[in-house]
Amino acid sequence: MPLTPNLPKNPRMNHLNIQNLKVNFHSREGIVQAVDKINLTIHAGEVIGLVGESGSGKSVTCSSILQLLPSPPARIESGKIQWSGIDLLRQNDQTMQRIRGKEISMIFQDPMSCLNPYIPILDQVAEPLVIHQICDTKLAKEKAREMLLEVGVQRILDHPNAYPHEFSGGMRQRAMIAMALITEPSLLLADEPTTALDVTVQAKVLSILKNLCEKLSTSILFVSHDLGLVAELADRVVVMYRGKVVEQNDTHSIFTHPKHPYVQALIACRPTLDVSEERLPTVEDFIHSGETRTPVPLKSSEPNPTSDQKNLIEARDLIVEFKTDQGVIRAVDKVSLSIKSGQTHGLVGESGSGKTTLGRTLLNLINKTSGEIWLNQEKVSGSGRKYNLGFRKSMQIIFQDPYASLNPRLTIEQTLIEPMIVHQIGKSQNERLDRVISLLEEVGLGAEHLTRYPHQFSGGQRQRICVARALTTEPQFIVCDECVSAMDVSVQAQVLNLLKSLQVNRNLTYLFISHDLGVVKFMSDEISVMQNGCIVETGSAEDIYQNPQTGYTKQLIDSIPAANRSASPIV
Amino acid sequence: MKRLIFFRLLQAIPTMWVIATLTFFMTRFAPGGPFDAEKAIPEEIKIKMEAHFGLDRPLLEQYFIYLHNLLQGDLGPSFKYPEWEVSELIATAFPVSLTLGTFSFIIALIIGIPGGMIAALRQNTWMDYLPMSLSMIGVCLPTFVLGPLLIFALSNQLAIFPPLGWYRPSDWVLPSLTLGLFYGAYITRLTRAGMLEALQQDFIRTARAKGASSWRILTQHAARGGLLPVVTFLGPAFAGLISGSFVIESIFFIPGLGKFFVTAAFNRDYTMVLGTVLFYASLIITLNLVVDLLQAWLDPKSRQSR
Amino acid sequence: MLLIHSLSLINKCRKFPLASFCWVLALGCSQQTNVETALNEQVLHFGLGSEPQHLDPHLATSVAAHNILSALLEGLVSEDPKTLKPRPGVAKSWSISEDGKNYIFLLRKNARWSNGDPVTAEDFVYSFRRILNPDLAAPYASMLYPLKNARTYHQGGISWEKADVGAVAIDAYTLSLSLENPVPYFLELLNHYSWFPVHQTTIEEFGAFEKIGTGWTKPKHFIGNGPFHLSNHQINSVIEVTKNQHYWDKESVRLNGIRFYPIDAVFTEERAYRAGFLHLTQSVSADRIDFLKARHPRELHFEPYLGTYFYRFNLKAPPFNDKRVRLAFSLAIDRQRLVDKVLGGGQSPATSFTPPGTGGFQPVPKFEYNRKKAKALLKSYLKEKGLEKLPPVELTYNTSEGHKKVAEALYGMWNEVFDVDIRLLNMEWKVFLSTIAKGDFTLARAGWIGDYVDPHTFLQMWRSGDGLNMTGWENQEYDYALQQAENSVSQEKRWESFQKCEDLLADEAPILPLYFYVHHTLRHPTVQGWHPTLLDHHPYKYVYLADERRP
Amino acid sequence: MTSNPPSSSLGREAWSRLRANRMAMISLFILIAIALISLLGPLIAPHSYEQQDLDRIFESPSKDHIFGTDNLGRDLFARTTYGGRISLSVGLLATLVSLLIGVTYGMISGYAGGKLDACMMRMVDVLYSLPFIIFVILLMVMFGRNFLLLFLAIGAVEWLTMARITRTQTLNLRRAEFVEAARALGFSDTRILFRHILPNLIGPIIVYATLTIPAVMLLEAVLSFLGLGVQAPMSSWGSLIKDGAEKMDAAPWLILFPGAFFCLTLFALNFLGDGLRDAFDPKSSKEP
Repeated sequence: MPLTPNLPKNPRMNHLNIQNLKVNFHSREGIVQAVDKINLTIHAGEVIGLVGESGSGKSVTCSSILQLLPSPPARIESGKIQWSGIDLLRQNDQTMQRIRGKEISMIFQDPMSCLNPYIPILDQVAEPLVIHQICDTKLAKEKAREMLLEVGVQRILDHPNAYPHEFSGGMRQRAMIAMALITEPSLLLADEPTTALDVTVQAKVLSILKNLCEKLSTSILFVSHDLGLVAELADRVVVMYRGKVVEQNDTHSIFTHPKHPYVQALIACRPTLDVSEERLPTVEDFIHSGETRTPVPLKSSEPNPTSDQKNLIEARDLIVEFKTDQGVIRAVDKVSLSIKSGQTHGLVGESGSGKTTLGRTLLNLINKTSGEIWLNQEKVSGSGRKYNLGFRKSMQIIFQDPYASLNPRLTIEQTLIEPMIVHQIGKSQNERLDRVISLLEEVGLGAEHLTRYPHQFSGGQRQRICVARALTTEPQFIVCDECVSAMDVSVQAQVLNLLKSLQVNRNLTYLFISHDLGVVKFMSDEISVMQNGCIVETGSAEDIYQNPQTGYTKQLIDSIPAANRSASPIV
Repeated sequence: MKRLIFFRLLQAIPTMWVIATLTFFMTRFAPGGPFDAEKAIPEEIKIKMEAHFGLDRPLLEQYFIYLHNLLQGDLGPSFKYPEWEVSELIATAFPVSLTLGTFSFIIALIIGIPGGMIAALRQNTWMDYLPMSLSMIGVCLPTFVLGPLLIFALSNQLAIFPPLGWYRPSDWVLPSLTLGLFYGAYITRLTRAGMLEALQQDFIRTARAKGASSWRILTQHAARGGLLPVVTFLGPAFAGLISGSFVIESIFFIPGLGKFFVTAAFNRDYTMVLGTVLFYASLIITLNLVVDLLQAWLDPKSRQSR
Repeated sequence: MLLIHSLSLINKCRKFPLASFCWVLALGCSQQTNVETALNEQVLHFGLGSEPQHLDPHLATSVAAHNILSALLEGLVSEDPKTLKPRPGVAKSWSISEDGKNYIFLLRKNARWSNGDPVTAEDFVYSFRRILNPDLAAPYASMLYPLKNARTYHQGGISWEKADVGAVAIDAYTLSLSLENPVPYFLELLNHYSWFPVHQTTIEEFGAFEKIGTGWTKPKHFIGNGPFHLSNHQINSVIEVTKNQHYWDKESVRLNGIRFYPIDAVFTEERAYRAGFLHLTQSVSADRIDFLKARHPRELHFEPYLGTYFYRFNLKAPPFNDKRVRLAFSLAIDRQRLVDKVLGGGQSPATSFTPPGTGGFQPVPKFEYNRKKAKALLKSYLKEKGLEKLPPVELTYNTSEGHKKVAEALYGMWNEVFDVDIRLLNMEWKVFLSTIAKGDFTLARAGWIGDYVDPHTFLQMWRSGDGLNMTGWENQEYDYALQQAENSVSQEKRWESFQKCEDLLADEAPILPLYFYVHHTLRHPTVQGWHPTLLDHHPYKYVYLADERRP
Repeated sequence: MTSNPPSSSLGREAWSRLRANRMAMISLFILIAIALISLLGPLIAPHSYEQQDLDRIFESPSKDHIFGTDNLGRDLFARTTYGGRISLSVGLLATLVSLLIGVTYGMISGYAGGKLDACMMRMVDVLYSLPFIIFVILLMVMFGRNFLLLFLAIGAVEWLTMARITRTQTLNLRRAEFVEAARALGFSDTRILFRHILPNLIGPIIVYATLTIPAVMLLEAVLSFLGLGVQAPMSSWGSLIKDGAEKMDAAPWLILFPGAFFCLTLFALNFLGDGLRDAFDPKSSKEP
């Protein structure tokens, strides 16, 4: 779908001009430059995509416009942000309160934590009108209802007093959009507004945002780490890297002629659906940063002979039910699944489809209601010490959020050595330490990281630690539960490459769970699509993409941003 | 909601039974009896007196008789003041403690919640340090020091309030203040901690992005979440307050329930001990339930999960 | 009412917080104190010290009960406000037989119960029968043992008629009482509440007469014959009596009422007094005396009180099974210094067990202070036993500031004289009682308040095996002397026998008398007709309130 | 964003963080000073805590008795410092006992969840309601006047609240992904509880403990009323404050000095507690 650039209707009116903005974070460890003298202009009616990996300073830039940076530790060192003839950085709180939410609105990434859980949605959406005294409370609620209907939150008709938790993620994000646009602001700052959403939902939310802003002729600063996503929407793309703007151009030019190596890397490292690769290119391939060393190279890149392998893990008629006040909910409904040794089985589906429950049930982290699980032709049963030391040793899991799944009070050394002590791997403490160091090197870290705490690592590094931890018990089977979903594309590529190389080196078997079809396809030999607790389709990765059998699978494929579907640049 | 109430009340029955049983046997095994006195009464008279109260029967039989009466709502006569039924004594003392407790509670809330909120909003400024230091002093100062101090200042020196008694509304001020300041100090600390946590939530940033003022953010957005931990504390605290305080009642000569709690134990007034303990337990159970309901009201999420 | 009023006012002042604050201040200030209003109302505000357990005179056991019952009921005789000598009460006159064993009382015809019923001789007989009834289990029934056959009846198994107890109503207004032995203090004894009459119809309206806790003593039900009747009783708050319009001598009664406040915290009661809340308080802590002497010199009174503070030795276990150790401990105490420096409230050192002047008896001072002798005695004991040092001595007392202070002072004194390891053990009251009763102590605090003004009330408890003895001391000579005193009519003979008892106590030292009690009373100057008496009885009908400074 | 220089353990790292916290260090210094005074005071004081001088009762502070004397002419400085020994040891040890019981109980209850949790919490309700005085008397009857009993009695009441707090926190933590990860690694429940959940409870535990210590010190005075614990003529801050409160108008120094020591200790404990909480949190990056 070709994009016709929205030309500025009135370039003199209400344009935002960031000049030489410099923001530092002052902490006990020292001063960190978050934004380093950037310049950025947004014209009226224009949609700007601000792209970069986490820590690149894109969100900080976005937050500084409304003076929403947490201070301390953030400090704006220099620069100007011109808006309607005033410098936003020099305004007092009262003035800013008049601008926030009325002239400039903002949407945030996580619609769950960013909506107040204690206040009904309708009231929250109406609140900007009340705060800015545009109309009285009653009228504001009426307008809020209309706005919610406009963004597609039909539920508000039946549940006028619903609270955020009663809505799905997509609905909440729609409500956020309604809340931000209800005052018809001149500029909308959207900070990763769809990152936490499923692909299918992401597509819908994006189109609503686009249409509504066009209707209200609102300019957008769209912040995201996903270049493909930005391409759907933006007239112009600004790429930030390490606090600096590295490239700025119209969307088409960025994709066709990326100049800066980082931008080239960003475009290259997305797993796409139409090309099968053994290894994804990473940013390091383009810029040598020295931050992460290259993992131990692959032993062989020969694909595994699949046909004659035995089933490593097998699930038969698995049923998992949860008791709630509303009655019994069946999260996994008679699922049968088998994975051959050394292969990767991908599991895709929207959130709530039961794929996470299935993964955890295989590891007995959730009790199954009925059905059987077989590992190496042996029925998995029992509990307690025997089970812990037996089956658990051979089956491991890597979680979505590497931060939440690492104990914040244990050093990396403690985290990695403990499983070896429990499972009596290694004869002496020294031997174990050696193993830990070699594991760390295998995942691309080093001995110098041993004494650090999880919070001292970046997201990608943390996930590497989680991978290392899963490997400590030398398992045969690993469940990767959305393990790259929360990552920037560039980091995602590194972790995916790591997982692939480990599989080859250690003959691992994966169950790879994700909502991102592109990622699943890159990783998997076979793919199952899950919907409402059932597996609706299973087949080889290529078949599923080329020839989807169910409408649901088609829908999943169609929701992927065009730029991410194919490796070739969009025209 | 109804299920919650139903199940909690169902749980209350065995809880109360265990409390009654344990208390019954504990009091009986404590040395000394209700009729011991310095001018020791002759043994034969003591036996007769015990017979009056059924204490001559085997212990287990007494226990079952007590349970039987309890099921019919009969707590029996007080051993110390046989002219009075235990329920009668509680019924006269409880309104006093309820009044005192409620006023103290209000004072504690008036001091604690705004104090904690201001301290949280202006963290690490003098507006934080001042209320926090005062509350630390409040926690340090036991009521038996604070009470006489307040009497000395407000009654003896300034002659504003009466020093003791429980007759006119002006009598209520000093004891309520003494108790209220102590609890207020606790609430200040809890409120500050809760509000600090709430103010760090993402939705506060959303509210700021909407252009809400600090006041609006504090009262409309942060307060409900920030006060949740305070509410958890308030249930048992309120139960403690309205079941009376021996120290306050002694200092201010107030005919409240707290005195019975302590003197009944000292007098080995078996029925009174049981009566007050069961009364207190039912207060605790009820108020914990109220707290849970209140939390459900404050926190829409927990409404659904139950 | 006041609350509603104040709330509505506060509501009005809501817009003006300062104004409402001032109004609350004014509310506080404008209140007159009890003592100020009392002058017009003639209501006495009385600090009672503790809530009385019973208001049934046959079940009551406490001083607090006495203070109330003496307002509500009147016995055959009443007391002189200064000397406590018998005065006509319900009986307008009486005669005593020559052997001192028969008393005939003539009751006045205008004596009335508070519901208007006449008080008759039958009422008294009924009352005596009730308290002596074994089923009532009256703790003070033994007070009536001087009556002929009273003990036999009380100890059970025999009907009232058969027992032939020496109390007979000859007619409605003539009562004959015959005694086992001559009792010189019999008329004084009649002023103890156990001898007071109760109203038969009322008692039986609420249940059988030997039942405890029927509720007849509650304000609306109580029928008495004293100068006041019970109008209000709120437990732990107030007991209020107002003038009894049926009282035979109501013209002499000048108070309109008395409010008794059972304030059991000593410091609270003192504060109540100083705030003009009370006219009278007897709760004065020893530590406060100097302070109060300076602040309220005219209001602080030291009044003699018929009581002895002492320690019991346990004679059943070493080291106090040896007389020398007991004497040594006794001799090592400087009682004068204890009284002057530690107590400082006008107490007198106890050099005997019976307070001097009890009923006219003057015991010879025998318990002395002599460090040298004390040391010598202990040394000889240690030598004989081959000990270097005494084993640790436990001093048991019930928890109280005052007891602790005395114990600590003695601890200091003994440590100055001997090399001895003394351990103070405080116990909660009931635990203390049961521990002492079990004999599970070496040295224990005790105190005794006389029930009547005669040495007998003190000395009888050291009889071998007496329930109150509890020291394990048994002495036949003592028992004999005590019996001699009980059987004698002549004052001289009795004093002689009592002195013999005192001598034996001092020689054997089963106990360690420390000091004689004194009442520390704070009494407002407007209280008139209140005189110090040995038993702390103050007949209320002579009391009134007047400001001396005003004419 | 940046990494710290390597450090070996949580304990050592906590210490270095604590050292950077000025308020906490001042508090620590004050606490050590108070502990030293309590330890050495009775030794250097010219009078012993039990030595009476009946001729010099209720003397206000002077050169000879720098804190004045009490109702038996005993030196208040000696008594205050001697009381410090007792109150500090009782306060710290008894709090430790209640923490041990409360944290273990609360963790088990919260981690187990379901019916066991409900049962254990109802048990706490029961214990909350039982008559404390009778309980203490019974303890003394059964075990005699053992000084250790003091800790047991205090622990018995104070652990209840601690258990409730710990349980609530554990309920949240047991759903944490790192706990699930630990389960997936085949760790036993005991190991998960003590090695993975407990360290994450340190914050609330420390804060509550600093509030428990004053309560314990005052409770000691109540228990000595029942005859348990400190016996006369020994002193403790709780009993000195209690005695002093009653003589406030006549001899203010009797409450002033022990009260000042008591308050100073609590203030210092409070700030130290806050400091410790931050120090044990590897994430905390508060400005020094």
